[in-house]
Amino acid sequence: MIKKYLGSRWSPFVATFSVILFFYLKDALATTSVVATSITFGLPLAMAAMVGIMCERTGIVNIGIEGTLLVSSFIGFFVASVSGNLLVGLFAAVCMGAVSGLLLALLSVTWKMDQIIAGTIINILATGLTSFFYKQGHTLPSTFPEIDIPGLSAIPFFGPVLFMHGPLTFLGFFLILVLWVALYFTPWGLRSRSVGEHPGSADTAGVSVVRMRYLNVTIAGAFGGLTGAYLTLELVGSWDRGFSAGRGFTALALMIFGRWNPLGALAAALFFGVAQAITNQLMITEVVTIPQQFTNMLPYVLTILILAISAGKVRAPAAEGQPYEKESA
Amino acid sequence: MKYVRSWLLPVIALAIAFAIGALMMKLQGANPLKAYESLFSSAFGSSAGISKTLGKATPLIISGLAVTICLRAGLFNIGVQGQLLAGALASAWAGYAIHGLPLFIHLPIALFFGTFFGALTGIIAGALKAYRGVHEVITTIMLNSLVLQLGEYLAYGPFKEPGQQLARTPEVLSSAKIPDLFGMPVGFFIAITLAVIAWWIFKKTTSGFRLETVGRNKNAAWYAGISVKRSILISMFIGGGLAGLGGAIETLGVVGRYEPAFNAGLGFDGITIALLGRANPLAVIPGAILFGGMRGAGGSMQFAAGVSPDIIDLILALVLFFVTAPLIGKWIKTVRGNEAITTGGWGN
Amino acid sequence: MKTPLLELTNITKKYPGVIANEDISLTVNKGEIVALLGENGAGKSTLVKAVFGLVRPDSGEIRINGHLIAPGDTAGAIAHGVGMVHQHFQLVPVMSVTDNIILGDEPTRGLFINKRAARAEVLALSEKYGLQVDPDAIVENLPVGMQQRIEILKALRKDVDLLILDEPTAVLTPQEIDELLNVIRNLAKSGVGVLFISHKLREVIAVADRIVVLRNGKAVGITTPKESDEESLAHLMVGRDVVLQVEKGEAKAKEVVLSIRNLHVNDDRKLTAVTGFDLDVHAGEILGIAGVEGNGQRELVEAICGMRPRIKGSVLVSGVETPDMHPRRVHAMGISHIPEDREKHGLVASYSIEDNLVLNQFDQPPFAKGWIRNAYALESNANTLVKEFDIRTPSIKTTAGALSGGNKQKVVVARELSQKTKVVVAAQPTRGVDVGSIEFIHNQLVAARDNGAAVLLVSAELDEVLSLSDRIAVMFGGKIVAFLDGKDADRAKIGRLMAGLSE
Amino acid sequence: MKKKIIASVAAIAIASLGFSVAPASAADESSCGTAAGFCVGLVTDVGKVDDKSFNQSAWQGAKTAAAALNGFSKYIETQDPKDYASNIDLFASKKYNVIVTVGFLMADATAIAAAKYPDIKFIGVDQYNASPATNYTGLGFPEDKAGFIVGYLGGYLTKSGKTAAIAGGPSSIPPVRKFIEGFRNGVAYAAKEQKKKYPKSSTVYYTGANAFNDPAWGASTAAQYLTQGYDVIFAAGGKTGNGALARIAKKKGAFCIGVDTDQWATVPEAQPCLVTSSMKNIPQGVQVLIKQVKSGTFAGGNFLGSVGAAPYHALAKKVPAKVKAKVKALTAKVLAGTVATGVK
Repeated sequence: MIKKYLGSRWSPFVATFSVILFFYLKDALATTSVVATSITFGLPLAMAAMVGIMCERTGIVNIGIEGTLLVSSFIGFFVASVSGNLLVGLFAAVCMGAVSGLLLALLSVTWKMDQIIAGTIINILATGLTSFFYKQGHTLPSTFPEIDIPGLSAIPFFGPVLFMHGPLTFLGFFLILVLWVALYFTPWGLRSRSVGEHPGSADTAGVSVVRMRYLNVTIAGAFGGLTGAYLTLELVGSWDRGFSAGRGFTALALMIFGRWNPLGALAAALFFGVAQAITNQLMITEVVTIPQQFTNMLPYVLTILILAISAGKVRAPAAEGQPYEKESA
Repeated sequence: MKYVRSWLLPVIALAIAFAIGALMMKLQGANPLKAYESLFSSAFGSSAGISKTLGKATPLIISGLAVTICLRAGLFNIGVQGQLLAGALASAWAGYAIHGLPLFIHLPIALFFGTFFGALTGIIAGALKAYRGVHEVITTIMLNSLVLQLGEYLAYGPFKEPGQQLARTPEVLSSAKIPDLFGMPVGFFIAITLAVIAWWIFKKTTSGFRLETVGRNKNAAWYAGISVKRSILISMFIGGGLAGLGGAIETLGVVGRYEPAFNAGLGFDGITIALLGRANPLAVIPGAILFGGMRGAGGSMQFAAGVSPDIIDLILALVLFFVTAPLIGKWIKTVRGNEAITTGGWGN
Repeated sequence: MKTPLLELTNITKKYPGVIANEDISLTVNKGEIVALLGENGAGKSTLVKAVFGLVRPDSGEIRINGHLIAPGDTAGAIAHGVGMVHQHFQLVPVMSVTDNIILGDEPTRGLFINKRAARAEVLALSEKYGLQVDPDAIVENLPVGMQQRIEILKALRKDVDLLILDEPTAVLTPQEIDELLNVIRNLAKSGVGVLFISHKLREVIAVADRIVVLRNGKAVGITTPKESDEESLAHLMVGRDVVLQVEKGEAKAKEVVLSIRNLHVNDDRKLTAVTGFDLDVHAGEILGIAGVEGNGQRELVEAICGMRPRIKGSVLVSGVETPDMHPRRVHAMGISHIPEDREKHGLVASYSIEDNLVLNQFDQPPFAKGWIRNAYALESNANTLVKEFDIRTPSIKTTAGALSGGNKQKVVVARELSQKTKVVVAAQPTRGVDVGSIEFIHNQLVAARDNGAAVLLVSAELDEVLSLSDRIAVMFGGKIVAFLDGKDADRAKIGRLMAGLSE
Repeated sequence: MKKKIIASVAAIAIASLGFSVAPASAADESSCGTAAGFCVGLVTDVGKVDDKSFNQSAWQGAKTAAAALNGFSKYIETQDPKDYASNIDLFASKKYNVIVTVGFLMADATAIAAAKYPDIKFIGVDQYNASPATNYTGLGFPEDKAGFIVGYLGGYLTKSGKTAAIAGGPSSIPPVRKFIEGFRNGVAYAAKEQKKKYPKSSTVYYTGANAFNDPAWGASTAAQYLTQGYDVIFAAGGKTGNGALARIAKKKGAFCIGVDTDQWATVPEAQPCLVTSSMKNIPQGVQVLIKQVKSGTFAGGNFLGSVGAAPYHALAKKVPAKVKAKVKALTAKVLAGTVATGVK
């Protein structure tokens, strides 16, 4: 049993850590930097994937993550720059994300629209609105500063990797863990999953499917808003058209890659982050000179290969994509 | 009566979307009437305008079809963009690298190259789905990026135009260029023909029935002796092939070479159009013409009324919203019976 | 007068084109077992779902212990002490037994589910009612009988005053049914009111204090077991005299058509489900397979029809081996198959009746000429079959999903039996089908036999097997434990065999 | 001094820039085609006119020139590269005197239009006119020189010896490559002068689907450099580069260098680190060419615009006076061509 567990799940981690150790001994600075940067690259993807997971676990397909990121980062940036207060901007971004989630819930739960179409509407509406209303000349008063946790951040390797980030990075990681715990160890999680797997069973147990779906899709939207806020208010510090640059779609793939499990998706996102950071590092050091396009292909090729080899049926929540008809037999 | 309602819905949806768009323009201090007038007169008001609209609609029809066919077979092909790029690149190569052939041989060969490589890109995702159970949404998203990178590499490396600094292939030979017919884009008629053929295949043939049965009930299809795996392979092959052909037509008929920026976004518009047409191959045509016309006339609108072309995205989103949301449908009491369910979860 | 536990007044529920419930009033008192009797489609399920808040009645009042319950308020019904065991199990397949039982009212410690307490609670519950379950098992891996127990435990957990059981006995062995009836009686003794739905007359007479008969959405009679017998209840149920015994002539069994040799098949969990037996079915006979569900019948049928890999052994039609894992080619060799799950395998719900009627021969002449489908042939085929098989539908273009269960099944039966066939494999052919359609389908199976087909009938309904079969094979634990002659088969004996007891 | 003027003009222009309605200047469009009228039309590359990059600079130049000449100016934002020709046609149909096309991708379309409309003058920003047309001038810039100058400055500013460039697009785009390689050689030149052995300046190119358009990628990549001790980073490439600049600004002690325009004005977030920008004076080049049209000296062919380093602004105090002097001296030499950049 333990052996099987090790063989199937933990071996990638063991392998990852041995590789990191090997390179750390060779070049501590660069290795630390690559691992730390892979968190920078991976975290927004992981957070965006959580939006998908929360929705899909209750049976709502959300391909509008990209739109949510775009519109909430836009609002977050503008409110923060107009009000001159980052926290107000953060709050606005989270609210905007929640509103976009609410819209998705309205379209797909109440109106029972095709959920892929609903998500597409959110995406192109977000693109059109943000692009149309964008106005140049606003700047943020500041960005969320990096917090170096005293003491811990001085530890070699682990300090820079784990304890030197902005507040939203810590918050993001924390919330991903919270989501994982909540999903598997709380009544809310049990109910959410049952709504996504077999809404009838939840309904007959007195759990309102509609309320659960509204709640979760809205919270997911708010989480998307936080992701947007992270991108603009902490990571970059500015906003521009097309700001989210496809992260919402990649997140969708990561969600499936991570098998709808928050930790799985986090691992998948960090894997993407590592691949991106390594691609950069190869260019930075110029030790190996292969055409940059090939190093850029790396994460995509690896993802496809890993999925093809590990295969097994990835099982989506069973009731996903279907509106719940309370009165059907 | 039912017939009347079937066109009434999109018309009302358009009207509402335009009204909201007008409001937005007013907010920006522009003149919506002037904007719309220029939008329509430049998209449909002259033969040159119509030609441009149809030219823009051509790749959209084809990529919309590529999505539609896969949707019918129960697959969500987000990879049209990558398949289209593969087709564009392959046809460009065939168009400039093969010499000494007359038009009627060279052009079909170049088109075939595009179709084939598009299909190849599609079938990779199909095979991974059929044999390894890897979800097509992941693989097609990954393949989109992969093809883009590969194209960038080839267009800046082995396929680069000699002496050129940009990443682009040489221009295709005139023997591989799609000629114009009476000032109208020939590609458009190919696209229409393809849409009609696709419609006819689903309506009338056993092959269409096979694919559709798999899309609607995989288990019943298996019970009825339809190979689900083969259907997945076939639909991704055809979807990819169509997308590749679309890329080839753009390359050989419009752009004249492979240059990555010239094909941006076509595949993603195809998804929207396919959804707007609710996976009906014929309904892709008006959707694509609407998109093509509005996108093509954006410049004129800005020229005449000073309205940012971004408003067009907004209006198109609203059209999609009002066509698909059950708001107007309820209001005019359209009964939508027997409608193809376009998508489901990732699980099937 | 004391307030009744449940009081329904003038409940009416209409669906487009159908009146499910019309003006139904009834009461259930504490400690009373009320049976709702009626054929499928009579409106029994709709009525109890209305009580439980899963269906919103158009008019009428529901009072529990005198409290008015708002329409569609499941949580309210639960809060007032209503528990329900559903006909279609409302269990989350991928979750554990414990998770399923505690869903909706989880024991917590702080913010978290107290898994230990939950598990203990399930064990205690299981002990209390004598319904053994494994709290850690994943539901989808359990046999249906076990899933039924979970459903009942789920309902009983909440200290219910009123327990609703919607067709709870459909998947149980006679012995299990007897046990269940005992549980019900004990519950009633402890003061719980029970509303019990069934279309099985014997059970109703055995357990009910009062019997309410529904027909076409109306309550057509209220009686007690003492005042009635099977004949009179059946008459009330169907509104006419029903022939409970299928009329059929003597079987004229001829040569062996279907033979199964040393067949081994695995189930979905890759565990052995069919363990190597031989079986012959002759032309002109109906061989019925009796057995509790989950004893390998489904795997057997699927292996015969080419839908499940055969680990070992072979299936022969007239001495020719049939291919493995190729339902269509098996079909072409003359095996018609009425699948157990018609929604999953038998039909494409969003297709028209016309298309469903040719689902496995759509590319054969006359339905297709080469590549092109022949609309005219499709239509005339559909028109003929709709008439011949009495499929009640507004049009042949109607989607199959819009039909009632009985008519859906008739579409499948029509498709399978209208083709030239040597063997008919009928799996649960009348499950979820109304009495009128059951009779019709039974007659069709007998007619197929009389036309010289070998019929293999698999059914969990012992009555069905008994009334139709010329020979009966009892299946237990993946093996055939006995062959019996259809005429003088004894219920009790078969029941013991089905339960794995020796005679 | 001149640079300062340009910078302040830039700031004012940006402040007054409308975002969706093309503003009309004193004259109006009806005068186009008449003897009295002077109309300047501008077709942007794919993207918006307020892109804080070359579209914006070119429009600023066109607008300023038209206003100075009492003419009229207007722009169209291209949505799809296939619309280049038809957007040019729109201006041509109204008989505009000058049409400015922005971006190297539009070179083909501009050359074709120049042949089609011999009476209209075309200015192609970032383009090379290989045709014999006399009504089409390609406005090119020696980006390698601009890169070399700021690289030289970087070579003196770095303490760790680690300098880097983040390119918002692939190396297949000529201006990007020239900026980057110029920068690299400039750093090396400074190192040689100081007799120090720096590692070769490092570069990361972006080649995703969102070239020039992924600020978050730019920011993350900047973070990767910063954690490895790189202290002078040149961010060259649209919004991607802007993202990198904004990120570097959060790191104490690190210098960042902008590109194209004086990004002190366009990316105010970057002000804490922005020591200079590697500038192409697009507005000035466009203005000069438009004035040539008005005065009748427009001759076609190619025009080499001016480049240089933007002012130090508030970071002037962080640059030692000696270094300032060296840079000033080198700038003159590079621009005059006496110091070769070594970029092909």
